[in-house]
Amino acid sequence: MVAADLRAAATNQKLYYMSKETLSPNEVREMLIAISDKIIESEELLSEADRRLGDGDHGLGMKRGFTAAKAALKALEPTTVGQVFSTTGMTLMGTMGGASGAVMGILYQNGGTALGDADSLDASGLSTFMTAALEGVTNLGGAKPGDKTMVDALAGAQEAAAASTGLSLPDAMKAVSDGATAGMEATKAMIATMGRAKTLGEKSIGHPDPGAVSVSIMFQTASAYVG
Amino acid sequence: MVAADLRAAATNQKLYYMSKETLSPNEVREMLIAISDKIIESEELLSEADRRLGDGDHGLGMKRGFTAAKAALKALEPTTVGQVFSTTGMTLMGTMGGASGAVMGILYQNGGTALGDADSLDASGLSTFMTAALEGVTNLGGAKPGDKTMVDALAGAQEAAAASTGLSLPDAMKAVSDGATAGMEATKAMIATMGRAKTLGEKSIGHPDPGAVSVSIMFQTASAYVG
Amino acid sequence: MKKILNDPNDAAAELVDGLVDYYNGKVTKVGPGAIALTDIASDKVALLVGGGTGHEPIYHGLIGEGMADGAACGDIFAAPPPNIILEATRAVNKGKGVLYLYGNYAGDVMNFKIAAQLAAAEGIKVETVLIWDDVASAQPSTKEDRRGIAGLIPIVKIAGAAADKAKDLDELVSLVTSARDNTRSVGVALSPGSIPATGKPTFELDDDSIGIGMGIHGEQGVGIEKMMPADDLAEKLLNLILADDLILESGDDVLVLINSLGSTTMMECLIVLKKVKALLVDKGIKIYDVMLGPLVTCQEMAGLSISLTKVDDTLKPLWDAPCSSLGYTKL
Amino acid sequence: MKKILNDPNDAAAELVDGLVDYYNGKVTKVGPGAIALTDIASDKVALLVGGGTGHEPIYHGLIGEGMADGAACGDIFAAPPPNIILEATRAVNKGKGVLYLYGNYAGDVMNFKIAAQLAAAEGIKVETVLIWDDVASAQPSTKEDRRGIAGLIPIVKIAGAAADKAKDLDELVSLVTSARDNTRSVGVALSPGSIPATGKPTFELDDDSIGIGMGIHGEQGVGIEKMMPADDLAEKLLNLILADDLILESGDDVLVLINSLGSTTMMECLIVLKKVKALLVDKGIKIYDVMLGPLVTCQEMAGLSISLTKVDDTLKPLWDAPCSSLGYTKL
Ligand SMILES: Nc1ncnc2c1ncn2[C@@H]1O[C@H](COP(=O)(O)OP(=O)(O)O)[C@@H](O)[C@H]1O
Ligand SMILES: Nc1ncnc2c1ncn2[C@@H]1O[C@H](COP(=O)(O)OP(=O)(O)O)[C@@H](O)[C@H]1O
Ligand SMILES: [Mg+2]
Ligand SMILES: [Mg+2]
Ligand SMILES: [Mg+2]
Ligand SMILES: [Mg+2]
Repeated sequence: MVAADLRAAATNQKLYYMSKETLSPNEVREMLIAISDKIIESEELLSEADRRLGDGDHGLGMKRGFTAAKAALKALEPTTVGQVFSTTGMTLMGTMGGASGAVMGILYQNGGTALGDADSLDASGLSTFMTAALEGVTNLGGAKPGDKTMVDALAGAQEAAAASTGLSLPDAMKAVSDGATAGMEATKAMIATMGRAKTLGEKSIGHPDPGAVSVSIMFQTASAYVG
Repeated sequence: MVAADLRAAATNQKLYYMSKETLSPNEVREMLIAISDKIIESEELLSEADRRLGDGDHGLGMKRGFTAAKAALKALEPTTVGQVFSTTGMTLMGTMGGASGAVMGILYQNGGTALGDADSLDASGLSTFMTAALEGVTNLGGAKPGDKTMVDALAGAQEAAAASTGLSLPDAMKAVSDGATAGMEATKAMIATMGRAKTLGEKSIGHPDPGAVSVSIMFQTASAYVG
Repeated sequence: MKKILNDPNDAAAELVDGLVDYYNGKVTKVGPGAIALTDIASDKVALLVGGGTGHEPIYHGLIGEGMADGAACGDIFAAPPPNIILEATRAVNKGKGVLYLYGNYAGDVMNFKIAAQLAAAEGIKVETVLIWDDVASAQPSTKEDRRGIAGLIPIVKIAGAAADKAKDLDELVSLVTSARDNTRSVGVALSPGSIPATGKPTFELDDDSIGIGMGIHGEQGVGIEKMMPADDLAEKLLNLILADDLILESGDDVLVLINSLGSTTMMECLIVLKKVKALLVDKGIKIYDVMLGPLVTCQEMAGLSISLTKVDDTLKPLWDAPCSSLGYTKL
Repeated sequence: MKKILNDPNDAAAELVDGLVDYYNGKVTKVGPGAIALTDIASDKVALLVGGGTGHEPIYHGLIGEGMADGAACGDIFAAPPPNIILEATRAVNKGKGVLYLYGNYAGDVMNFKIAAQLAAAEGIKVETVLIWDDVASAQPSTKEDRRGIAGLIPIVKIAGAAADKAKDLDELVSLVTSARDNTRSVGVALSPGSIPATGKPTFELDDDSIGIGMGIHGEQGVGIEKMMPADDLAEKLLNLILADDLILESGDDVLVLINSLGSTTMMECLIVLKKVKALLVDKGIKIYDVMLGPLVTCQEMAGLSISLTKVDDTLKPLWDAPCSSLGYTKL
């Protein structure tokens, strides 16, 4: 615990702003704490997006989940990378509820499990994570790209990750972030066929899917973290 | 019916605007139809008065009652004066409900019954009517002058009638109308101790009692009718 | 204000017809505004309730098995006229007399009084118990000035059971009087309902203000205060009841009613119940049963009330008896 | 928007505690968000309902004698997470398996699906029937895309009775599927409720507009129209149900539910019932029983829905069985 805290303090002072070729389990933990903070801070924006297409609570659920996840991550002394992602997933799954609780939970849980006992994360690990995460979400909810859900952002992220296994982690993560954001942007033009927005039909055009906005924010924050 | 209609037509053309020393049963009928019209027309004003002190429905109840009374009066071929008042009272009582249905009903019913089988109304009959009307209302509801109810207007009218038995009917009715209006005006300064307004306490000061406003309107209209 | 109505002036008449439809054969309309159970046991003392419409499910939604035998319905917010009460009286009377049970408002008192005289003239025995449970509307020393509010729910429920077992009208009066005398309520208003015929609000209240002890038509209560957290509000209301002259001690049993005045949600009622229960448990007062929801309303008015009925060995079995009605059903 | 709350973020948790207080010993809390009947018969097939809170009295107010055995409660408007569902599953399972019965929303489907997998891994037999009664939300050919709305009231009532008599989970699934397949609903939205944590409206609608077929969270329906008289609205809604693929003919028996979405008054529901009854009578369709009031709500949302359940000789005795719960009680 003391060692971890010292490491964290050092990271906060300096390493945080430097590019990282691989991430240690603890760095993954810090990255997910940064993601948690960003999501918590985005509550209003996410709820507002959901007010347009759903029931207006997406930000509230995400905030609830990532507040709990942050607490769980703070208490964690991780030995594997997968452990950090799985803890995040389990916590989101157990505290959020709603559609996003299930999909965000599965995203991190499945992704984390796929990393086995790897003790660092590199571009190839990132691709493994993304592929399993996408598979978990589509198996659970049945949404395909084009249905105007977070799957569009996730699939964008996954494709980018698969194409970036030869790159440095910062470059791969930047590609993943861009892929997620492009996927999110693409949802604006789509007609929803899944989730609460599906009955809106053509009225759903013009607004991004709230879950996709969350995915885009998560990977943008990750990319900023790895530098 | 034909005779009555002819008389009514004549009255409408000319006699309506002339002072009347006594009223025939049919003229009392016309007077009460004029009162009905005036009350129906005052719906908003009366409801608004009740919104300040009660539940905002006084005008609605009065309109409901006098719409029915007007219909009953139109169908009536009266042989006594009392019959006209009693029909009005019975109809109000049977169609209005609420506090005002009971008190307005009793007012006309008791007043009418006291007139026995008189076939015309003069200043002394008016006093008989008012005394019985006031007695009926106070026996039923227990309100005394000063309690901020329609009894204040009614008592004002009754006192004026008792002091006017030696006057012409138009002068007596003018005195009754003024007495009713003064009684209504006096309610503005009172604290309610009866009806829905009683729990308002000091907050009831400044507003006239809605039932008293109705009483004042009724006798003003009667006074205008007798000329 | 959008409301689902036809001609707003017909609202009261149409809702009474709809009520008869709701009861699906169990209730019959008698004249323009009275309803009565279709089958009333031939030898029972009858229980008649009544009042203005617009406060559904009361009063007329409280008729049914183990509840009232009939109801006299007035127009929106207006006590029923005497002739409607008289028709209801005739319909429910089985020769053993009729108990009139209704809220203490001037209009109701006067109209029921006239009806009782007319019924007596026809040889029907009538007695009256007035419901005056609202502790915020007058001092304990002048209880007969108090309004009837949500406490009528447990009182009518107990009266319904009592009417099924009372041997005569006097026994019924005494049982119902006991239920009434053991019931205390107090409410809080958050925002008004609207009058169907005019669409206007029934009263006014600032955006951040609440009326402690305000009546269901906006009648003055203890005072206007700023909005406060649910727990503080629950405690403030409960204390008004506990400070009244009904003695509640450790070991006593009470029925608790958290009543929504209309648009206040069950969520809010449940949150208030949680606090009320905690406070009662602290004092050793035992909750015998709980009622919760929109039972005494004033259109879409927001706010709620708390009622307590202290139940002893006489009232408990009356409470326990099953009953069925639109407003309250107990297995 | 004034609401009687403490910390709005605690609203869901506090209302679940209040619900347990309401049941006054008959219901026990299991973990943070699951509740179950304290005494469940040792050999019965279990019925579990669940969903987001904020729609009281559903879903968790439907547990009780002759109703559901347990409920999994999520946060406000959020399906419960799998672990809460799993805890509820364990609490109600008596070895004969558990039926999950809930509304067809993506969040509920996914969370219950994960819970069912976890339960299966523990050796608990789980089956699921989804409620998809809202005819305005998809064509009959894609019924599995339809939302669950107020029709869940008669369905859960029948399911509760069925769970008491079914010899095994398969029989329960088949009875409940029949109740579900014979139920159709459609609603109209007049104005939104508000989200407790933000005070913001759940959707937007012009002052003179109504959303025909709109869902309880503001989900799109058949279309936005101008406000219209109650009779026209009742006929329009009923016709949407009658035009659907459930065949209703002269001589058929139906249960009718007029559900208020929150602040819509019983007066309005009764006026709509009057018209619905007249239209059904015209077609020779017989009303077997009526439910009416705020049963499936979305905070203080205004609007109502009509549901019909066609009942045959299998479903009628299940409907007739007594039941008791916060949301619906039948003598
Ligand atoms: N079947 C699905 N597959 C993947 N994601 C989904 C699915 N259904 C809904 N979602 C995601 O969930 C988001 C809504 O989350 P949230 O508002 O928290 O839940 P709820 O719809 O239960 O209120 C949507 O924006 C969408 O991205
Ligand atoms: N006890 C009483 N005696 C005489 N008049 C009364 C009494 N109580 C109320 N009123 C009259 O009734 C009026 C209110 O009538 P209305 O609004 O129609 O009835 P409600 O109070 O039932 O809504 C009051 O303004 C007052 O004049
Ligand atoms: Mg949402
Ligand atoms: Mg009034
Ligand atoms: Mg009134
Ligand atoms: Mg939600």
